[in-house]
Amino acid sequence: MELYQGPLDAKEIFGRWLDEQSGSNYGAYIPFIGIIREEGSIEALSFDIYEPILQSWFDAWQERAAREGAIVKMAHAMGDVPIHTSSYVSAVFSPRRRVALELIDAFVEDFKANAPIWKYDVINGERIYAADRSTPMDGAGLLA
Amino acid sequence: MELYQGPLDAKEIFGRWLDEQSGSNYGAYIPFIGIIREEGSIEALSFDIYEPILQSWFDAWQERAAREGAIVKMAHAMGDVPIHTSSYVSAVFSPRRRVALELIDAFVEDFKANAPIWKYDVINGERIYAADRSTPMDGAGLLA
Amino acid sequence: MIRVEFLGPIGKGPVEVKANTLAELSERLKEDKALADWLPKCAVALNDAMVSDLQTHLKTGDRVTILPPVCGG
Amino acid sequence: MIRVEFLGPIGKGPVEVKANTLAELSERLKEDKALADWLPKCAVALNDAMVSDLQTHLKTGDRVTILPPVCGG
Repeated sequence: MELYQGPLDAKEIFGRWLDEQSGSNYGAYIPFIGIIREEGSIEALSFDIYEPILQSWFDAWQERAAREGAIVKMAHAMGDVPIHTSSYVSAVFSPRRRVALELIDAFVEDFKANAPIWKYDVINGERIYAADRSTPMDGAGLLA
Repeated sequence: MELYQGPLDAKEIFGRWLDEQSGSNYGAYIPFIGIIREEGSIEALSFDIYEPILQSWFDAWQERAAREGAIVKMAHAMGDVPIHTSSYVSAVFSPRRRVALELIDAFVEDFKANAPIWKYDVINGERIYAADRSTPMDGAGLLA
Repeated sequence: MIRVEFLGPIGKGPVEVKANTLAELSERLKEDKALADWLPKCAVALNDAMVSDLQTHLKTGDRVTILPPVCGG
Repeated sequence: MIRVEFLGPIGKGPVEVKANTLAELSERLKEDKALADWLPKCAVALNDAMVSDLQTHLKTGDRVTILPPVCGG
């Protein structure tokens, strides 16, 4: 798991992960690259991350992938990420195509639902919580 | 659609496609990289391609993706591709994550089922048709 | 005393609270009107492990984290 | 005359055949015992468009392509 201050260098990450696994005999490599879209008048998105729980979440996924003979990778930006740059890169390596396609889908969707990351629109230099696009994590409301 | 003699430069393709779409406001970019696995005593796989029908197949997918506001990309190797190098790179760009995840799955699966490409194991320099891993295309058996 | 930390957009500094269970902690936190809108949407971690049982016991030095709705990627 | 091309592993050069429909072409091709194992597994294209109707008419200069089982990627 890799966390960066500001936007990700998607090409560097893609190539480095490919090189790291070049002798591992995986047949399928599926990265997912998240890019900041220009919408409304935002100039950037900004992210807060709570690393200890993100790391546990990622470790659990690493174990789940290992049970299928696969591995997962993840990189995310902290702080401001300008539009048209990358905030998120994740990936699956697997011996087999079918496992890889199913894992990348489940991994990315669970990431959206349960990774402890908070998103803000940056408009005129101001940071506004993206409440309408955020979802309560599994088990939310326990203390209500 | 891009066809290459021999293995693909996955990094160059990944980066070039990313750059080409850098102003297109897509939020999700999902490449699929197929890598030749070492299995048995093969030293390489080798591919024959019938380009006219591959192009029609790809054009139909481009139209299908466009209806969802997305685009698909594809590169494939012709001839011999040594183990641990890449024979196939495809990708989806889409404004939205969900569309991208569903398209890459359907696109890659239909590619395996219906792209007019023939695979051979290369063992001791000899080219042996991979009959056991090949599947009849949709509509096969018409003239039987 | 239990240390309670509020993450991301909640915008509230950590507090020290007396509570023997998460249920007791819930009662204490609900006294803060500023948290009323947040608590129904927040998940909870105890010493950085997600928890889902209100009867979970707490001991001095425990750290409870309040996690509001997320949106990574 | 119809030109028939055999792709990939079939390993047979193109042939010129007289046939007014795909059904007639099927009869001609089945006379070649070397094709008996291939035809049940092969898809067919007419002038580079996939076809699925045996009654499809053929005319002089048409090109029929025989596509054996595939495995790209």
